Amino acid sequence: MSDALLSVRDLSVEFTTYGRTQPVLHGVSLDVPARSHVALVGESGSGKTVTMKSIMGLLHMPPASISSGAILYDGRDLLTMPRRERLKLTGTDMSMVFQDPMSSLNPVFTIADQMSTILKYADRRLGRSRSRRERMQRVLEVLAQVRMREPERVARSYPIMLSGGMRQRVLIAMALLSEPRLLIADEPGTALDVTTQAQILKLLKDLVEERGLALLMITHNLGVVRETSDYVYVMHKGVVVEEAPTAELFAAPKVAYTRALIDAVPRLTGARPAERTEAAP
Amino acid sequence: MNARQSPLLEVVDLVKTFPIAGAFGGRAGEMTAVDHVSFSIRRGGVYGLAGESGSGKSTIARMIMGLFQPTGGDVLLSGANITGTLGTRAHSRQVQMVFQNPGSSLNPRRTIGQSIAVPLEAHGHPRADRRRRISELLDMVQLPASFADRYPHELSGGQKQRVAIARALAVAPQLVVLDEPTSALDVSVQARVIELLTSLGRQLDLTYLFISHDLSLMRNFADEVGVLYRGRIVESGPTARVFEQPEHDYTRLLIASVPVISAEEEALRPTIPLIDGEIPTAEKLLALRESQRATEVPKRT
Amino acid sequence: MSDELALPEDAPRLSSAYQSWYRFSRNPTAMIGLVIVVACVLAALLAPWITPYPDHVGAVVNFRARHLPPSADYWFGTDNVGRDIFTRVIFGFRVSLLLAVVVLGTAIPIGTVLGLTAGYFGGWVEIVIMRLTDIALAIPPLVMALAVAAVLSPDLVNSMLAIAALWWTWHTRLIYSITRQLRTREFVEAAETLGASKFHILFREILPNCVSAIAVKTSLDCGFVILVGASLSFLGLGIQPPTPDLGTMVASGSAFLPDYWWESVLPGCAILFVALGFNLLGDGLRDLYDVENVR
Amino acid sequence: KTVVTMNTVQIFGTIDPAKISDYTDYMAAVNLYDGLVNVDPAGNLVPELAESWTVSDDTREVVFKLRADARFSDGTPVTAADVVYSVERLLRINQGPANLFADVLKPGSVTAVDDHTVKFTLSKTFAPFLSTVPAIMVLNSKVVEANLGDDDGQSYLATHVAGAGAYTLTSWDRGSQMTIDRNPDYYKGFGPGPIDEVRWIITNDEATVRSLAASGELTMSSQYQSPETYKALEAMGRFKIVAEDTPTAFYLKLNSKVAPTDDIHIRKAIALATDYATIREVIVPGGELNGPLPKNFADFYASDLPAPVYDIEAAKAEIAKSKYTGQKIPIVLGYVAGTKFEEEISLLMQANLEQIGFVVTQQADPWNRITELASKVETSPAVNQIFFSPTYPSPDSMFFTQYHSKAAGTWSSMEWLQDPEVDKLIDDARATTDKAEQAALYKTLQHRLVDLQADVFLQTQTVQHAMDKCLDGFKAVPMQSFDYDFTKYSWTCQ
Amino acid sequence: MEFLRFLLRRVLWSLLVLVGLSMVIFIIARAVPGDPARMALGPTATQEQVADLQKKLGLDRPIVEQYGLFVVGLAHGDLGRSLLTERPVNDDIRDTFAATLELVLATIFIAVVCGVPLGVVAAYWKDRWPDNAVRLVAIFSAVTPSFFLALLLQILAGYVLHILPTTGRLPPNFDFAPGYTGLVLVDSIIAGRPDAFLEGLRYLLLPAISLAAATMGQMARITRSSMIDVSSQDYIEASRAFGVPEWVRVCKYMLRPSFVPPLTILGLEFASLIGNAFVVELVFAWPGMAAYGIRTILQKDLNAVMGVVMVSGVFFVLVNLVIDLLVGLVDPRVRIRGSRQ
Ligand SMILES: Nc1ncnc2c1ncn2[C@@H]1O[C@H](COP(=O)(O)OP(=O)(O)OP(=O)(O)O)[C@@H](O)[C@H]1O
Ligand SMILES: Nc1ncnc2c1ncn2[C@@H]1O[C@H](COP(=O)(O)OP(=O)(O)OP(=O)(O)O)[C@@H](O)[C@H]1O
Ligand SMILES: [Mg+2]
Ligand SMILES: [Mg+2]
Repeated sequence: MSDALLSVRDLSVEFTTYGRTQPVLHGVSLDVPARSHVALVGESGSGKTVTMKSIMGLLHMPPASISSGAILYDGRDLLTMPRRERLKLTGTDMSMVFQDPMSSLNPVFTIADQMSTILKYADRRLGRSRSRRERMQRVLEVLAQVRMREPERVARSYPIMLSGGMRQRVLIAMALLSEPRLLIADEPGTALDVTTQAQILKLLKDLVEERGLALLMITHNLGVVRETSDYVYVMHKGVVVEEAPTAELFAAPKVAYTRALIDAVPRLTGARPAERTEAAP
Repeated sequence: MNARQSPLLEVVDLVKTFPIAGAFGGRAGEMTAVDHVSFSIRRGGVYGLAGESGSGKSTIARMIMGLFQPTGGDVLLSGANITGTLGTRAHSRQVQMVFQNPGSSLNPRRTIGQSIAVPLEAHGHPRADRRRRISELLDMVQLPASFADRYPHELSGGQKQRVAIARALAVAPQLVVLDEPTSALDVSVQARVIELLTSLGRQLDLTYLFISHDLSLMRNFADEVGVLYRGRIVESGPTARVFEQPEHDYTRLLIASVPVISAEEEALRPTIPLIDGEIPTAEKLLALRESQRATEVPKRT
Repeated sequence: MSDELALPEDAPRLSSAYQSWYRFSRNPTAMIGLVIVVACVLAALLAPWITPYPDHVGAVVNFRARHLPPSADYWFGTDNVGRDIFTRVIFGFRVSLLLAVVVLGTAIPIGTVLGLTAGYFGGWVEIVIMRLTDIALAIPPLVMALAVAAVLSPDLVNSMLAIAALWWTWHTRLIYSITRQLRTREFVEAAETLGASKFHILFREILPNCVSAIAVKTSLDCGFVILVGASLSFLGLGIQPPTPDLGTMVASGSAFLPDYWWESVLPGCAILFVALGFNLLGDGLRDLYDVENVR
Repeated sequence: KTVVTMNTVQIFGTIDPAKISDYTDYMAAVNLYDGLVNVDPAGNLVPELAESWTVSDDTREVVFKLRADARFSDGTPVTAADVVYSVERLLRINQGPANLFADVLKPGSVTAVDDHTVKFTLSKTFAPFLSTVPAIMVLNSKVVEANLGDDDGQSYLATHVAGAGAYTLTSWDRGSQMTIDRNPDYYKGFGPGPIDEVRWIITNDEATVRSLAASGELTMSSQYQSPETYKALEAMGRFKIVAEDTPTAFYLKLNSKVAPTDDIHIRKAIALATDYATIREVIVPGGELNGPLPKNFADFYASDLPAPVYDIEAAKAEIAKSKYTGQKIPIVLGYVAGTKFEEEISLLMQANLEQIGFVVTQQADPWNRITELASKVETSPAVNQIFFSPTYPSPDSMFFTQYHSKAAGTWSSMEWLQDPEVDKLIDDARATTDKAEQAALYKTLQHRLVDLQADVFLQTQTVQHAMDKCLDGFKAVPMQSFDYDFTKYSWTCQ
Repeated sequence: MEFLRFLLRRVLWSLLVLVGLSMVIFIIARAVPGDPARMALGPTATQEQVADLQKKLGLDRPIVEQYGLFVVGLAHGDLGRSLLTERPVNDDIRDTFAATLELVLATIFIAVVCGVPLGVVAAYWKDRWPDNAVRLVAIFSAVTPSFFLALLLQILAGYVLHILPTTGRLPPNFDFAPGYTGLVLVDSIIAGRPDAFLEGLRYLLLPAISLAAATMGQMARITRSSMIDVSSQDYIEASRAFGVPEWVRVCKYMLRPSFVPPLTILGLEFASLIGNAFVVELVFAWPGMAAYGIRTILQKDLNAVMGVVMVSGVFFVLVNLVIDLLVGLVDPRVRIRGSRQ
């Protein structure tokens, strides 16, 4: 999988608090090829968000430190790359969708304001320039792309005027503003109710298919993983314990932890997890 | 429905309207959050209340708890109307609630022990015996007695949820209202909490009103469910029946949207038509159905 | 963020008082504040033994030694009748601290109870209490203080009363706004459903969550109370001479500016010193009480 | 153009002659208005609008002859009708100086005999009447009538001047300054080196006074500066410090109706325990005062009274004679809050009194509270520091207001003296027209008050002004602030 | 429409507060010792004269009736006549209010313009030296009594350095009087008098700084803690991921949502600001309403006291109304309620 767009190699991260150093990631490796939908699962606190933040360069470095490893993007190591170049990539070539649509939008600015600001500075980093009008046009275009029905109205709204599903779409739209090749989504839709969640997942799936995005989705909802992703990494206490194509993983989890995780999921059939495990082939 | 036992809780024709606050605090109108809802729970049963966010689930729970005064309708407990006694001490002895978010339902400035002691104090549990009772309760939810001296921020989400359960059970209520008790937890912790609730229910002969929008969980835990849509119960019945043969379109949409992890489950899900190549929203779907009442639901492939 | 901070279940736990002290003592500004406050309190208590001219608190006049600049004999110089200012400053802590303690000791309970009541019960109770508070807030403090002290006879007790008569408004406002937020928090509702009494909810559930705000406000207030007391003394409605009071010293010394600057500047620095101590201490307390906010 | 810039510590309350009451009010009024007569430093009446006057034998009728050339500042002649109008208006409004004429003049008492002759008919014999006449400022009745409004011209006269004074109002910014300019057509004319313009700057801030002096703007300071400021101004070289004894007396008023000052021995003890020299030399400058009357009233002054002495041993002896002997004697010392020297005097008194067995409570009150406390016997402090200056140039002003039982209940009579003998002496002097007899009565009265030890007679007030070396003319006058009549000043440099 | 109703409700409440205020002050004013009639007439007035004036002023009538008369006057915008200055109180207040207004506005300006950036700096470099420095400055300026600071500044700037005047509003005998708005700084610009502007500024500086320091310290502290709260919000983290430059994040994305607590505090601080203005105006001989107020209280000039307090009450209520509106402007969450979070 060396042709992967994003390739995390043996990443270790530790946090230093109160003078005590606590490792959080132990040699995590994963690959995200273009035009693929990769899921990263694991229980709460297993290190998913830390992995994502390391990739995006969002870790607050005083408490955190990357003790080893490399993050290759398009074959170049993000960690050793000059800061300026890296900044050029984040928010433009690689972008992310935040977990909580309720709190990830600035409540005091309109959607248009927030989105065009992002676009303005993304352009500036890439040495492009666009007039206000053009920027606004692009904003509306992207809002339409995420199937927002009335882009103009949404653009003029403050976040509080939008429903959770709409906000999540706005967040996705923000990530898509400067046509990224890699999209990292941290638990998208978990804060929404099922019907809305289903719509968002469908949207992401379509984006991968239509625009050839590489999508890394972080979640702990195995149902979501199974229904949308192509390939899964399972993480436990900062270690990737298992990786496999989605269908394979669900059909025959190799590691006990994965199995336990799958077993814990309540079933729509109503079978108690324990009973089901016995019934499984 | 099990007719073997008389219902413990009966909710009759419950209505709740809220004023809609306009900008700058004026009253712009009214919205009906709960619209003539009736259901009953048999003694020892688990009644699940499902529905999308904002459909009125918590509002019903809060009316049963006396945190909201119903606009109309009654709440009967063992046949006695408790609408007037809502929020009183006698009421709190019979009905208890575990709140949606374990973090915010514990006072951050009080220790776990102090929090658990609240119902004991309120109901005149002898002071000398409180300490013992607290460890007993903690033990019941499988927490070490030393947790009594900790502050909520020192506990994990699952632990906090268990403390909340212990506190709700402190006065041995008959009915426990669980408002999305696991939504903030991770699957593995969630499974443990549900297990705990099941065993405590059996042990203490509790009746649960279980509120969630996690349908898979509901399928496992409840023995009867009601599906709430915009303040109205659109469908109710024994769990298996509702899940296997959903009658209402909304129920179907809901079940169809649940992400699942196995093929059997998938087979169980009804399919729903895509509108404009998208999964429709509930309103859209119902509007569509309204216009083509007679048409059969096409199966999704 | 708090979940991850759970201690390992079997880690030996230190007593929570010790933990608090540990955290507190590692906060340098808080420690400085504590040291200052303790020093002032001790100085006030031990004044007769640690000051060079303890008799100068009374009616001692020595016109030959008037307006002497600070020197080895008179560390802070002498005042217009030749008394040692240093001695009077140390004794002045007594009155000023007493003033602060008494005023805040009456204003805080009143403000807290009113604020809790208005914030929790809402409705007419809220309207009545909060409008009264607004009215009281709109009265210039000095006018009110002047009036109260003037109706009753001017002495220390009455000037305290006067200041307390308007101080509660700030605390009412503060506690009210916090209570209103807390009222809808789930832990309050939880307590309600558990059958807890209103008293319990107000004072055991809500109040502990206001403590840090009160501590901070109180620490800030100490300096201001001392100042308002000073203004009253200046207008003749406060502490009567020859009893030394820091505020009075600043006010009366200011008549000799700039020639005899030490007569007002040094007592003023003493006020600043106490107020600073209380403030640093208050900030430290805030960090301490913010258990959620451990970083 | 010679300009005198003077600072004054209080704002001008009013310039309406029917309302002026305090020292600052009079300061403006004497320059903006002219009365029938004026007062000289010795307390004698001198002609102003009236060139002469005659008093009937029973003193019940006084006839003033107006100067024929007297003109108001708008050029119209001053007539007897204007005088009548002014008095009637004063009585109607019944504020300010009206109290001086309360029992003496009634509406209709003043009549115009002809254009230049006015007759005052008194309703009873009142010997000091003439000395109160300078307080009557004559209004230009036509101007007032034209601006009457619904309040007898009060609104108009609150901000405008309609008089015959030597100066006219140029600008007045309440709270900061007042400027008056010389009326070149003033009917009496001016002496050499007249002052063309007077600017009062209102500030009680020593620093401002100093900076005004430093920048060369200040010509004359107020009389209330601190010793340091006088020193600093003198050091600048441009100023001379003019100190002058005034007829203002400074007393420790002793309440004769409350403990312990109800005992004459205690009163005597307090007087003996007072360190006059220190007060005068260190705390606040002043002249000797041997009794209730300052020596400026030379004709009436009992010069045979000895000056009070400071003698702690004698004080102890007096206490031994009192009914309070042998115990700690609680006593209240009152003074005006915020006044530095009064606080110092109070401390000095406390130090001395505590030596001889008193337990002192200091009571500093703002002035308005003192006036309130003075209205009741029980609330008047046992000892209180009070300045009193004559409001008209007659000993009567000093005695009646302070010591007559009818005047009880004001801050000036906090002795609560109810002595029939004192009352009788005051009344007799009022009813006598014979000056020698009056003098004898007043001298007896002074002895009586000293024997009673009605007050501790601290000192007379010495006022100090820092004045430009080129400015001359300050002379204390025993009536209000008539000493700031700038027609009496002159600029001596070229 | 919504907005108008909101405004109307707020104004009605404010009126109620003002009515309450007038009652309280009325009672207080009547309770302060000293007979106003006697105070006005001077020491030598006779008992009859005092009674006469009392009657003229209506002081002999029942207090309720007196209050009624006062309210009737107030409704006509007439505060009566001052005993001290013999002028309509309206005129006195008009003359002095402008000076106070100028001082207070300058104070608020300084407090906001210095306090907020300091808070931002401290929050940005939290726990590093700029933060510690700002906290130290903030705590010192918050605890220094404005009265004392006024004295210190007078000594330092006035006597030691001789750079700024220590008392008054304009140089004595300066030939410029603010005419249009009453504010020297504004009027001098309108009148095209740069010299007057400079002088006005020189005189304004010390009093404004003394008055502003405490509020500035508060603003810096509140801004800091509010910024820190906001900085841990997800949306700030999110803007980082989108590559928005640091200064835009801090000065735009963080500052505006953090601005509500400082604004609210400013509204409350306003009450103590007016209180402190009473003292600072005295120290700097600033010809403002507060100094006038103190003088009239001591003289027991009832109408004037009522006038001063009512005007400062209206001012207080107005400022808080404006601040509420500003809060709505800064934070749409306040404007658009109805959906719960
Ligand atoms: N700022 C920090 N300081 C110290 N430890 C941290 C910090 N951030 C994260 N950690 C630690 O890193 C570990 C992994 O956290 P992370 O947020 O990646 O979990 P996660 O898998 O995203 O969980 P969730 O599903 O709850 O979001 C946790 O154990 C946490 O304690
Ligand atoms: N106190 C209140 N005032 C006004 N409206 C309210 C109030 N409480 C609830 N509502 C409204 O009532 C409706 C039902 O809310 P409720 O909290 O019962 O939903 P829910 O089903 O519990 O949703 P969720 O799954 O998100 O918890 C919502 O539209 C909500 O906005
Ligand atoms: Mg995470
Ligand atoms: Mg809910």
